[in-house]
Amino acid sequence: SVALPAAASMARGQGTPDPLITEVQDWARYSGDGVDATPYGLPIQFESDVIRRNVSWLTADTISSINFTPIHQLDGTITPAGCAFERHHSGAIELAKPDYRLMVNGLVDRELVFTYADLERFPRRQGVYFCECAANTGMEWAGAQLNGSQFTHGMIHNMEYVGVPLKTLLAEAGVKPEGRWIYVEGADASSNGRSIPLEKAMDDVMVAFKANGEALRKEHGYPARLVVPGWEGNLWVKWLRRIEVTAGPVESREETSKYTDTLANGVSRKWTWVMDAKSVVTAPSPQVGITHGPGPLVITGLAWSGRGTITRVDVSVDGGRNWTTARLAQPGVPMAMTRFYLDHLWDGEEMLLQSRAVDETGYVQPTKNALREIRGENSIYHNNGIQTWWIKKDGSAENVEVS
Amino acid sequence: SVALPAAASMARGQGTPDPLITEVQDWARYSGDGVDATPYGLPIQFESDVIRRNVSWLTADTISSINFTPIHQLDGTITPAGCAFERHHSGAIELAKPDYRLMVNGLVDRELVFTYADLERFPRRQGVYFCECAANTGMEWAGAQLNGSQFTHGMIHNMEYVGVPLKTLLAEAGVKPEGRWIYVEGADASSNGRSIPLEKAMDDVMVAFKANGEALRKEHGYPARLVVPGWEGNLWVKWLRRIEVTAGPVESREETSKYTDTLANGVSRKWTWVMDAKSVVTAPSPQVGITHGPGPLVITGLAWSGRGTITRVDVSVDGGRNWTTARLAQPGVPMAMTRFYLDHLWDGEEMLLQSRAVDETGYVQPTKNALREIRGENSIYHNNGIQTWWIKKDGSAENVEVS
Amino acid sequence: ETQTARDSAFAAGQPLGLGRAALPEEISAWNLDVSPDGTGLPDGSGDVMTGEGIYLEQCAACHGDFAEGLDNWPSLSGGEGTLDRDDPEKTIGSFWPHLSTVWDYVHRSMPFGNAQVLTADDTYAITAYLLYSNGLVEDDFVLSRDNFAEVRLPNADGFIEDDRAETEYPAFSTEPCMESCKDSVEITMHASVLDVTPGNEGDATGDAPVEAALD
Amino acid sequence: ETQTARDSAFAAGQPLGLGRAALPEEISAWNLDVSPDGTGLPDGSGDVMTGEGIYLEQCAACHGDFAEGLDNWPSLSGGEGTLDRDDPEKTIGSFWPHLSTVWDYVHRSMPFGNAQVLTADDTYAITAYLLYSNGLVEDDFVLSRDNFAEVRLPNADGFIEDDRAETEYPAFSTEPCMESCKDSVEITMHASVLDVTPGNEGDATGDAPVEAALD
Ligand code: HEC
Ligand code: HEC
Ligand SMILES: [Ca+2]
Ligand SMILES: [Ca+2]
Ligand SMILES: [Ca+2]
Ligand SMILES: [Ca+2]
Ligand SMILES: [Ca+2]
Ligand SMILES: [Ca+2]
Ligand SMILES: [Co+2]
Ligand SMILES: [Co+2]
Repeated sequence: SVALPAAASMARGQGTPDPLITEVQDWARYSGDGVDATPYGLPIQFESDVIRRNVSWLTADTISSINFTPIHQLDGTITPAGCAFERHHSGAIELAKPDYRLMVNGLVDRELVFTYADLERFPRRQGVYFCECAANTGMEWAGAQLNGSQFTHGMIHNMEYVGVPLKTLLAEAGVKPEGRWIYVEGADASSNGRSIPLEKAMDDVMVAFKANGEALRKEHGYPARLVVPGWEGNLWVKWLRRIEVTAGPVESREETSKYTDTLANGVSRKWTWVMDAKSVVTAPSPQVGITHGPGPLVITGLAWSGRGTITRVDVSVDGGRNWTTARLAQPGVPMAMTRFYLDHLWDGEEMLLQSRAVDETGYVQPTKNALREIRGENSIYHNNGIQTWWIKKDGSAENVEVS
Repeated sequence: SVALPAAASMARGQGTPDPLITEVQDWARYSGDGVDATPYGLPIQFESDVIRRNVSWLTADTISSINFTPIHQLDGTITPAGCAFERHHSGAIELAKPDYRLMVNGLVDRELVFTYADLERFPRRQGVYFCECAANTGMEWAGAQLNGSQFTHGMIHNMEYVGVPLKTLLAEAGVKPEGRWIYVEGADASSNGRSIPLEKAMDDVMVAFKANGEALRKEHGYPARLVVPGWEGNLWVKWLRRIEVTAGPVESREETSKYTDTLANGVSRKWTWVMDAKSVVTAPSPQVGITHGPGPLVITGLAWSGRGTITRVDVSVDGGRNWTTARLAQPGVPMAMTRFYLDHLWDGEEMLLQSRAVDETGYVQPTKNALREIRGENSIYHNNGIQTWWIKKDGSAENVEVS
Repeated sequence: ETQTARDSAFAAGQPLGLGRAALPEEISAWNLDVSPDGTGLPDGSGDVMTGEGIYLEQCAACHGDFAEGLDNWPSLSGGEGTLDRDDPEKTIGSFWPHLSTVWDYVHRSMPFGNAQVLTADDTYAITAYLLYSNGLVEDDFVLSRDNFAEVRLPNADGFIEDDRAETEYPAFSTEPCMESCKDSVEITMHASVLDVTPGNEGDATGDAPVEAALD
Repeated sequence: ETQTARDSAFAAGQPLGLGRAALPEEISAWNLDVSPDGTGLPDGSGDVMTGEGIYLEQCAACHGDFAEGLDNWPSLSGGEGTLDRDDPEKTIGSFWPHLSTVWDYVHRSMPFGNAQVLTADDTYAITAYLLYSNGLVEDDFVLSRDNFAEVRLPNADGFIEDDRAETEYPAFSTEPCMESCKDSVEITMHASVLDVTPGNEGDATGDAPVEAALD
C-alpha cells in the first residue's frame, strides 16, 4: 500500500462510530414515495436554492427584465429548463398550440400561414446550442461589480433543441432573388423583432419546439422559438409568429437603440451578432466558497464559442501569470457549452482564479483590459473578458480584477 | 415557382381571415409573467399530459413498482428529469447531503467512509447514458399487450451525468489482488444490492451526483447513484451507500430471484447485464395517432445499444417486407439514445410501422419471434424485439404483432 | 407511389404543400414593421400638439413629461454629446439612427402593458412629439408618410458594421502565453456589489445600481 | 509545491487522502450481505416453529400463512416443476439457487415497510420456516451458521451464465434484408390491453393483468 498525503492521516483519524451508519435510519427502515407520487417531478427540497435569480435594481420592473441561471451550482453542460435564464420584453406569455400561427411573408413566392400542427410535419433536426444574452457580463464593463458567477455569467443556457430548419420553411414559401434578409418577430406584446441576414437563416437557424426533450417551457417561447446557433440571445425570438423575407434590415429598436455596442469614441458597432469565445470558472466562485480546506479541489467551469467548438481551456490560479490546460469533460461541440475541470491540490493559500477559452478558429479569450483598450467601457454587450475570482485563505471568494 | 403536390392546393384554399391573426390577442397586448414569477419553472399547463404514468395492476403496490417515461411525447434524446421513469423497491427516499455516507469496504487496503463533500473533491467525468430497466418491454413477451410506446418501451431515460469514476474511488481504497467483484448497495429500506465484475467497475462505471446539469432528483437517487453505462437499470443503484470489493458475486435477491431470464427449458440465464440494441417508433404510435391525414408525416423514434453506438436504424411501413434507412438526428453516442427520423409521404393507407436498430458491433435488432425461438416466452427481461404499430386509415394506431 | 413521391418532394427541397396561403387581411394585420426608408408606413399623420396630449396621457407616467425619463424607466430625450463620455445617455435624439424605429417601436410595443393598440395617426402624432421633445422639430410640426424621409436623426452616422474580424480577431488569435506571463499580479478592483448573494427568495437585492446595463 | 504535488497525486492514480477510515462498528453495521458460501452470516440460530410464529405475525399478511402468496404479493413457496411451463411460478423452493439469498434478503429488506430490524435469530428462524413451508426440511429443523452450507435448494443447478455472445449475437449480426423480405405480412396478435391510454391522473388502469412481469 502507498504512502498517503499529509492531509489524509488527519482526516482519517479514528473517532467514535457515526450514528448515521451504526443506527438504522428511518429511510433504511420505512418506505419512501411510490411511483405515483410525482407524475412530473421537481428538485428535492434540499436544492431549493438552485434557482434563477433576478437583480431588482437592474431594470425598472420584472416584466421587461432578466434573471440568471444558477451556473455556479450546476455541472455538466445541459441547463435544466426549470432554472435556465429568462429574458422577456413584455413578460412570458401563455400561448396554446391551437392558437399558434406562424406567418411567412415578404419576398417569397407564396406568403403562408402555418399552424403548430403543420410545423410538426416538416423534417426535423436536433442540436445542442448555448443561448447567451449579449448583455451577459455587461455589468462588469467598468469593473468588478456582481459577486457570483450566476450574476456575472448566468445570462446563458445550453439545451438540446429539436425543430424545423428555417431553410425548410423558407423553401416552402420560396425565397425570391431580391430577398437578402429576414425579419423575425414574436407574438408577445413587445413584438420583439430582429433582422438576420439570409445567409445565416439558410445555414443553421431553426424553428424549435422542443428543448431538452420536452416542449419548450412557456418562459422560453412555447410553442415555438427561433434558435440561432452561436448568435446573441436577443435574436432567438420567442413565441415566434412571423418571418418576413426582406431586401434590407428593418433596423428595429432591438438592433439600434439596443444590442449595438458603443465604442470609446462614441461610434457604435451594429450587427454584432456572433458571441465570441468565453469561459468562466463556475466553482469555486463567490457563491460557492471552498469549505473543505487545503488538499484536492475540483476547479470547474464552462466554455463556449459562437464561432465553433471549444478546443482548449487554460486555467490560472495566480491571476494569469501561469496557466495550466484544463481537462475538457468531453470534446467540444460546435456552438454548445463545454465543461472543463482542473483537478488541483490546493495549498490553502490565496488564489486568483481565471479561465481562458480557445476555440477552433484559434481565437483566445482576451482579458477584460484588452477588450477595454479596443472598445472602452460603454459597450454594454459582448463582454467576453477573462473573469478573476479572488479565493481567500478561508475559502471565500470575491469578484476582482487584476493587473 | 414550382408545382405543388396535390394536397397543397387543397390545404391552401382561400377562406375567411383568421381572427387569431387579424385581431390583437391579449398576449400581444398585455404583459405576461415577470422574471421573478418562477424561480424554478415547470412545463406550461397545456403539457400536463406529458407525465410519468404507472400501470396499477403490474405490481402489488406503488412502493415497489415502476412508472413510465412519456417517450411518445418527447423528441430529441435528453429525457427531462421531471418525467424520467422511476423504479423503486422501497419507495423514493429523502436523504440530505449532510446525512449521506458512502462506505468502501471488503478486499481493499483501506476501508473508507466518504461524505458527500468528499465525493465532490475527486476528479469528475461526464457522459450521456441511457438507463433502461431490464424489464422494459417485458410485458410483451407473450404477445402484444400494452397500447402505447410509453408503456411498451418507457422504462428508459437518457441523461447527461456528472460524477466520480468508480475506479477513482476504488483506487483511493486500494483494491487487493483477490478482489474480483464489487457489491453495491443503496441506503433505502430495500437495501437494493447487486454484484458487478471488477472489470466493468474499473471501466466506465461512475458514482454520479448530477443529471442533466443539476443534482439528481430524489426519485433518481439523490444525492448519489451508480451509473453503469449500457447495463441494465437495476445495477444503477440509487442512494448508493456501500461498495464492497469481494472475491465472488453475492448472488443477492436482485440477481437470482429477479433479473435472471428463464428459458423455455426452465434453465435461467444469470448475469445478463448488457442491454442489447433496441429501437422503437415513438410517434406515430397508439398514444399519438396521425391527426392530419395523408401527406408529409414525420416518423420518429429512439434507438440505443448497451454495446456501443447506434450506427443505423431502418424503418419499415409494411410490417418488415421493405425497409428504408432512417436519418439519425446526430451521430450515435456510445451507450446513449439516438433519435431517428423518417420523413414520409403518407398515402393514407394502413401501415405496419417498425424500426430496426443496428449497433457498431454489427448486431441487428431481432424480431420478437426470433427472440422467442431462442428464449421462449418466459424471459421477462431483455425483450429487445422489433415493435410493430398498426396505423389505420383514420390515423389511429394499435400495438400488434405480425407474421 | 409513396416512395417516388417522397424522393421527389423531400430530396429536392421542393415545397411539401404544408400551410395555407396567408390572406391579404392577415398580412396587413401582422406586417407592421417599418424600415428606415419608410417602407411599411401606413396612411395617416399627426402633429406635435396632438402627440403631446396622447403622450401625457399614455406615456409620461413612465418616460417623464418631456420624455426625459423617470426613475429606472428609459429616457427618450436628452443626452446629446454624451456618447463618447462615460455612461452615455442614449435617447432618440442622442443615439437612435432612424426615425422609422421610433414609429415602429411605439406603434407595436408601447404603451408598455397595453401595446399594439395605437392607431397610425396616434403614432405619427407621438413620434412628432418625441422629435419635438428632442429639439429636432418645431411645435407646429406635422408628421406623415410624405415628409418622413426628410427627418434625419442626429446620430444617423454614428454606427459602423461589426468590425471585430478586423479590429479584434487577429490580435486575439495569437498563441497564448503559458508561463511567467507577467512579473507580478495585483488586485486592481473589488466587486462593488458585495451583498448580492441572495437568500431563497429569488431576488438578489444589492446596494445602489452601479451600472444598470439592461435599461 | 502545488504543481509537483498535483502531478504526483493526480497523474499516477495515487490515493488523494480523501475520506476517513471506516470504523469496525460501522463496517459491521452495514456489511450485512451474505454470500452463497455463508460468508457474512452472523452468530445465532432459529427453528421452524419459532420462525412460524414470527412469520405469521410479520409476513403472512402479504405472503400468505404458508408462504403461498396472496393477491399480487409474491409467493415464497410452491411452484415446483413449473419452470419449463408457461408462466412459471418462481419461489424459494422452485427457483432460488441459494439459501444465503433468503437469509440476506429477509434480514435486510423485509418486512416490507419496516425493514432492517430483524435480529439474526429472527432471520435464522424465518429462513428455517420458509424451508419448511417449501417442504425442504422437517418441522424440527434448526438453522444456524453451522448447518447452513448443508442446505441445497432444488434449483441450485438451474442457472447458466449469460450466453448471448454464443447463442444470439452471431445469428443477430448478419446483414439485414432491405427489400421484399417476406412474401406477405399478416397481423397475428392485437394488443390485449386496449384501454391503457390513461387520462391525466397518471395511472393507466387497464383490464385484468395479463402478464404482470414485475412482481
Ligand atoms: C408602464 C411604463 C411605460 C409606459 C406607460 C410607456 N412606456 Fe415606453 N418603455 C417602457 C419600458 C419598460 C421600456 C423598455 C422596454 C424594453 O426594453 O423591453 C420602454 C421603452 C420605450 C422606448 C424605447 C426606449 C429605448 O431607449 O430603447 C420608447 C421609444 C418608448 N418606450 C416610448 C413610449 C411611448 C411613446 C409611450 C406611450 C405611448 C410609452 N413608451 C409608454 C415603459 C413604459
Ligand atoms: C406489506 C407487505 C409485506 C410484508 C409484511 C412482507 N413482505 Fe416480503 N415482500 C413484499 C413485497 C412487495 C416484495 C417484493 C419487493 C420487491 O420486489 O422490491 C416482497 C418480497 C419478499 C421476498 C422475495 C420474493 C421473491 O420472489 O423475490 C421474500 C423472500 C420475502 N418478501 C419474505 C418476507 C418475510 C420473511 C417477511 C416477514 C419478515 C415479509 N416478506 C414481509 C411484501 C411484504
Ligand atoms: Ca414588412
Ligand atoms: Ca438611462
Ligand atoms: Ca461607468
Ligand atoms: Ca460483505
Ligand atoms: Ca407471482
Ligand atoms: Ca403467458
Ligand atoms: Co451584439
Ligand atoms: Co439481465
